Amino acid sequence: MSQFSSSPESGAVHAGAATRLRGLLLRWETALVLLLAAAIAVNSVISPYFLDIYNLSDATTNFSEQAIVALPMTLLILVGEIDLSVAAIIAVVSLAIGVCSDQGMAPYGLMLVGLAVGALCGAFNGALVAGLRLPSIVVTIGTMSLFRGIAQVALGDQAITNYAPEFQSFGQGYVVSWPPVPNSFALFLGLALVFGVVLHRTRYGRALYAIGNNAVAARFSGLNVARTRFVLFVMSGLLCGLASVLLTARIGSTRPNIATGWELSIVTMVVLGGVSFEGGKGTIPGVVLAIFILGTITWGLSLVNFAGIEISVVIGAILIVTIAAPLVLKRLARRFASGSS
Amino acid sequence: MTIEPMVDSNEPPVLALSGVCKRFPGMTVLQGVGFTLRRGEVTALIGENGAGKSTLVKILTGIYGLDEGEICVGGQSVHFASARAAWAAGITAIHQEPVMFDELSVAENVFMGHMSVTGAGLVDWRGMQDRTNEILHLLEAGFSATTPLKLLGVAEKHLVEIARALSHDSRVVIMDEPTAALSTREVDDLIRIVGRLKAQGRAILFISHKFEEIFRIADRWVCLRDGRQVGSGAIADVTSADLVKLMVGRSIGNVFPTRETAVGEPTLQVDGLSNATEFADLSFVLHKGEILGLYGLVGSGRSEALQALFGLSRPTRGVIRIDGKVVAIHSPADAIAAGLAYVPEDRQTQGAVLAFSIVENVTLASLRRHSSGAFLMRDRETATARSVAERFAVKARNLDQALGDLSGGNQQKVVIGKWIATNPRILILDEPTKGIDIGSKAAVHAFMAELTAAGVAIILISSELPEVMGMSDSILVMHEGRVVRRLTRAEATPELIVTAAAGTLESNVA
Amino acid sequence: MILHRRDILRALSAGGAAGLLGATLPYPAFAQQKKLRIAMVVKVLGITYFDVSRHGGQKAADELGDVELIYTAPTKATVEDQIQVIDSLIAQRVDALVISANDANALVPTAKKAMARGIKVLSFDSGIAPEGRIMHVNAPHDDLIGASDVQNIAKTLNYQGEVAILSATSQATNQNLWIVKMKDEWKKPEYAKMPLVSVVYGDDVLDKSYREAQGLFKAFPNLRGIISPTAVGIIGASKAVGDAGLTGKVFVTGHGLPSEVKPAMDAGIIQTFQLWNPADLGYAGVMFAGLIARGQATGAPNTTTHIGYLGDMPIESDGQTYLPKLLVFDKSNIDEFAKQF
Amino acid sequence: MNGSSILKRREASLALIIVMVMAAVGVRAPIFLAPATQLNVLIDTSILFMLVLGQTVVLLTRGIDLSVAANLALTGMIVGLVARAAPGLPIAAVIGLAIAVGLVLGLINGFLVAVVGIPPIVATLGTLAIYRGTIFILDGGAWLTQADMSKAFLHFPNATLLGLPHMVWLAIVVSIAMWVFLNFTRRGRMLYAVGGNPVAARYCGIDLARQQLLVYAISGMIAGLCGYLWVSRYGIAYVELASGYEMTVIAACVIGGVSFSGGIGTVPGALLGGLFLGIIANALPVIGVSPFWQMAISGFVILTAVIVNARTDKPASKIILSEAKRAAVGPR
Repeated sequence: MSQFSSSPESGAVHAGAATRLRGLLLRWETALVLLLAAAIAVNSVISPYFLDIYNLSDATTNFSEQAIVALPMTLLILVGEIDLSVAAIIAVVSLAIGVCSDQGMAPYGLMLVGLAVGALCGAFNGALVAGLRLPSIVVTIGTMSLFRGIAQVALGDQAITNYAPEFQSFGQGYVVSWPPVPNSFALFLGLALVFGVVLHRTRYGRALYAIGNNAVAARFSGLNVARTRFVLFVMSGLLCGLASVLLTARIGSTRPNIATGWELSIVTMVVLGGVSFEGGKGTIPGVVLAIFILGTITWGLSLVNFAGIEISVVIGAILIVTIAAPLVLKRLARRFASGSS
Repeated sequence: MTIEPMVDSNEPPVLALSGVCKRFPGMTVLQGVGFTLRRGEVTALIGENGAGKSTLVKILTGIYGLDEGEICVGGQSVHFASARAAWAAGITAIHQEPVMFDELSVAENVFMGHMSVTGAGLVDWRGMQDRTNEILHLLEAGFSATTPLKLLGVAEKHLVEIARALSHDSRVVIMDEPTAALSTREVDDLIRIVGRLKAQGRAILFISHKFEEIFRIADRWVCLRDGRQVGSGAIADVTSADLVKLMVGRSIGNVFPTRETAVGEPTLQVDGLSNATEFADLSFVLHKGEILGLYGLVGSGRSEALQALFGLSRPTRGVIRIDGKVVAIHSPADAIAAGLAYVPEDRQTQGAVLAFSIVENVTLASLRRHSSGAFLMRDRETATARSVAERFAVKARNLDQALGDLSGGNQQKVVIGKWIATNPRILILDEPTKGIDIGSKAAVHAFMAELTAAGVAIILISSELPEVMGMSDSILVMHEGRVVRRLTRAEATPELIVTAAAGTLESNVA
Repeated sequence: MILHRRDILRALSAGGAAGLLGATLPYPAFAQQKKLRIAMVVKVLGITYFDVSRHGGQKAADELGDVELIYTAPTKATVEDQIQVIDSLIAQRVDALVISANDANALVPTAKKAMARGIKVLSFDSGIAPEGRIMHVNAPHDDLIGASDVQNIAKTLNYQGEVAILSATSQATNQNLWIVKMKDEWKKPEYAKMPLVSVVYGDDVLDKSYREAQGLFKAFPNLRGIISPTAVGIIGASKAVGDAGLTGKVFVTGHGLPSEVKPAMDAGIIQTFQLWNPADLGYAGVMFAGLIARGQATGAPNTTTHIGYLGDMPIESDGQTYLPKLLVFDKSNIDEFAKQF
Repeated sequence: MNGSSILKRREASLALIIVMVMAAVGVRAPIFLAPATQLNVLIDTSILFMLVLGQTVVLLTRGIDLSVAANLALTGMIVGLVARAAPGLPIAAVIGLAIAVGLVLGLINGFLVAVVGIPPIVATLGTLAIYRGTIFILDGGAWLTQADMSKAFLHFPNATLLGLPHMVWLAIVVSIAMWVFLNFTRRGRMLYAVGGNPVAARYCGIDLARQQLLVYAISGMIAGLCGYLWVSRYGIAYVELASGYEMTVIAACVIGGVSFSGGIGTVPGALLGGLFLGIIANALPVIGVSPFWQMAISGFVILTAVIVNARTDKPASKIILSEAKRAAVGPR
């Protein structure tokens, strides 16, 4: 360790060396880019239908809603929390939209109801986690049952299906006709940009990293940790609301089992993106890349008619291998270093 | 306390190290360390932070392996593959922060890792508890084997650690800064216990930054600097000045800077600050350029009171005025806005974000000033961090180095720098030099003088009498949540402060 | 700006042909291939019932000649997963889709998209709402099935004793229709001493069906019969009867596969049950799809088409054609059918 | 034993709640309290009891095993396929095979967590997908039904010994074994140490990796055993068998006071958590409440349990001021 030099050259030293942490993340994202490139290449070879603008556009609709929820989930996991109730919130929101739709509410009204109910559910989680200082994994396992349970109780033996075509066009429409960019995908891209800028360029983002790395030190430094956690849960609920509006509109139907199991897919996206459960580590570009990788692989394998469960095996394996690889490499490197000395 | 060590110089040393080397990727942390520990002797291991003391402890307790050299126990060369192997060889350590299990009972904490079993292979709860109670009795502990650990205080937890060492019947007991979190009275108790261990013929390796303690209990000393052993010998043959010189490689003149006491007008007035269980009726006036020392035993409520002042907890009562105006402080953010800054006691968990770079740590408490709108300005951040690093002579490769890679003293400099970056008018320093090396300590003290000269008011919480007395213009002594004595610099004597802090009654600080 | 799906469709049908051709440029051969590709999409993989219908479909494909049959399904019986599967088939530009829907309405947008891209969409077994398909190949008429279910249990119980229904999910279209028809049949005077006491739902999940049946025994101590018009429910109900030691007291009937129900019949818990032949459903579905895709049939209401061994099948005014016959199984014929499916 | 009265009080209050629920259901439908019904509840909950205990040891080490239900389903399928191929296989061999397969699957989790160092939630999320998928790959998604299984295979779980079905006996044996293991063996106590304070455990010479391997192995073996029981009890094996059941298991642990932050949890607590969910699941159909309520109720109960536990867990604030002085300070 050399003495920190206070001479003017130190600027050069500073500019020349990237943060250790950032360097690591950079490598993670490089790996993801390579993985994505590989996935695209393999897909183009195994299926002649892959590189088709309409097909790719269709492919995005199948993950955009989940991807939207992955953004606030990234921030939550970054600060050391988790929201397992996301899929259940989607179900409750869908229920609320359905009930209002049956009352004849206008499409934009339904959208607002969706966002409001989502935010409310998020606020409920947030109040329990931030207010009562309960562990979020337990709280959201509870609300996961509670929210979906409410949907089951309310819907009982019916599904709500008579959605107005104007409302359905939210989920089925396109922002521009050529190239055909579905609304949900465009929204995801826009939100990803906003989340990326906020996380990586603003003081709010810095605060999130600080809380994720050391919540106590962050609190002692004047950051409002509890409020931040609360806001993140509300944000998660809000975007679940948006995702639910898009999903409900896309399939034009509300059933209590809507979006079953999505929480695990969403968490998979975030984890593959390099966000660590220990908190304080991960980037939005990483998560976006992971989403594209998962989307590409899923789509490619479905084009050759792999069953969904076979695709999930592949994804499970990719998840384990990508998380394990750096750990194993690091260990090998250490062994090599100590062996050679 | 007149227990004569039972030294028999014909016996082989209990523990002998020779040529011990340890490397981590990219650096050598220990090189050529060799000394011996003998029955019934206390050997003090001294050195600045980062000198390699902790690494040595980890090697001796089997947490790390060593790259070169030899460890002999009772004349036999040994190799520790795990903590268990070190135990088996009769070496146990009492760590600086108690490493224990809050959810388990005292007996289990004592015997975890080496529980005895009955013939049926089941845990012998009865025997374990009896054994523990015996040892606790020996240590005059006021709790029993079945007490859940979470109900004990820090000093009592240290007793449990000592009981653990005794349960192993260890020949070598390593104490890694056992007094760092203890009050003076508790330190006395500990020293008495060390004396007893000595009388039982155990060899003790005692690590401390406090020369006063070292000269009280140690027979021999070993000094490390930058991973090398730079000297060893009998305590009787050296003075503290000699040791300081060896540790830092240069001599340090006067430990505390001389300050022009130019106390200005009042800036912070606290009136009747209280909460339900921890402190009551804290009132004082702090002037510009003043250093107000706050002395008290651990658990006297001093940190709790000032944390409440800083908005980290809610007081039930009390009025805070800054420059004559009543301010409402409900959160640290309010406190920062009011011109307060608080450097917390526990650097690792409360002060530093170890994964963050120096820059990111320095600007954490003043993000708003380092951004335009919501957007962070990297240039502004770097400029602030550079000025902090230069002012404190922070040792680091560059400003983007993660704080976790720096030594404790340098981490502390950055943490203090973080608060300086908020331009505080009132700075609260909670044990700012706890567990940091002498060089860093001096830098912190010099900096305090510099700040007060610029009109900043400082509240200094410290358990170190010389520090409180050397730095403060006036001193408040707290006991059981209340201020029991107010002293000016001129009035203060160690006896006055210590008796006040101990309270008139026999207090049991749990 | 949000474009309505109708606009997109218009754009597609007008300029879309050119666009599609453009997109296919790298693989022009596929657009000209004459071999017909028909995809059969069922509710979920792994159900024997659908495996049998697949055999029927394959038989039809063989008879049609030069047809490639793609058989696929989601691995979870949810509509979101089914949409994803159908999207991938649309992308592969199959010529026809024969679908058993998890949700009648939710598949409509996807089905419309398929039709807009020139794919013939039919439903079989469980229908898509009329606007989402050309025609639907249905099981025998609901009133026939419903009435026969009630008659089956009445014969077993000799028109005496309390009876309950254990259905699949509460939203299952088919089951709900049959229950309505059962209730119609029940109004007849000969069932006066055989009241219907409860309708419960086992969600087509075995342990839940089992537990619901147990709940029925508790709630209705005088229960004599259970009608379970679902292949999972009938197994769960008869297992519960056997385990509760109620064999001979409580009898089960309903719909099931002979091979799966045979053990319960051998144990005396079931005396008679029924089903149409799922192979016939698959056969008719694929046959219709092939003929329509080749322009040899229109699938329009009020037309009749000759469907191989099933003979002439009329499409009724509701756009549905019904299988002509129902199979009722009892001791006399179970062994023979159990070998088939 | 650990003399923490807080834990005991928590279990007592949970037991009280269970009694109250049973009484309330009993008022509506007296038959629910009949011994036969209660036995049914016990039988129906046996599998949950065992799985909850398996999950408890994992949670004790700050881990989580999301793959239990997938392990159960895969083991069930493998055992079913083997039993179909060799109908004459003695039942002891079948059970041994189930435990062995479960053990292997558990060790895979253990390897990923302990040796490779993947966070447990990620590792078991991955294996959850892989194990389920393997069922599909094994048999192409086909179902195994009673017709594929021998009489002995189907008969075992419900056959009785001293008036209780084997399944209940197995649950009792597993519970006692686990109780002894966690309270009276060194390794069991070490689990509390590892979860309570991993750093301190290391200083005590406890090898964290070995403990982790052990708990995932235990969880896996139990899941494997339950795989056979589930398949034979319901006479069916398919891809989606027990799908999502891991959440029920985890919920039972939460209700039973097992902490996610490690080091806290007891066998009686975990069993009571399982019993609670078992009673709810069985009581609703009996009192004629729509089963749709089940999920909402269990969610509500989980949240209540968490809030109550958090209250009792709060460390008493350090009291520095003596009683008299505090009275003087008091709130205004």
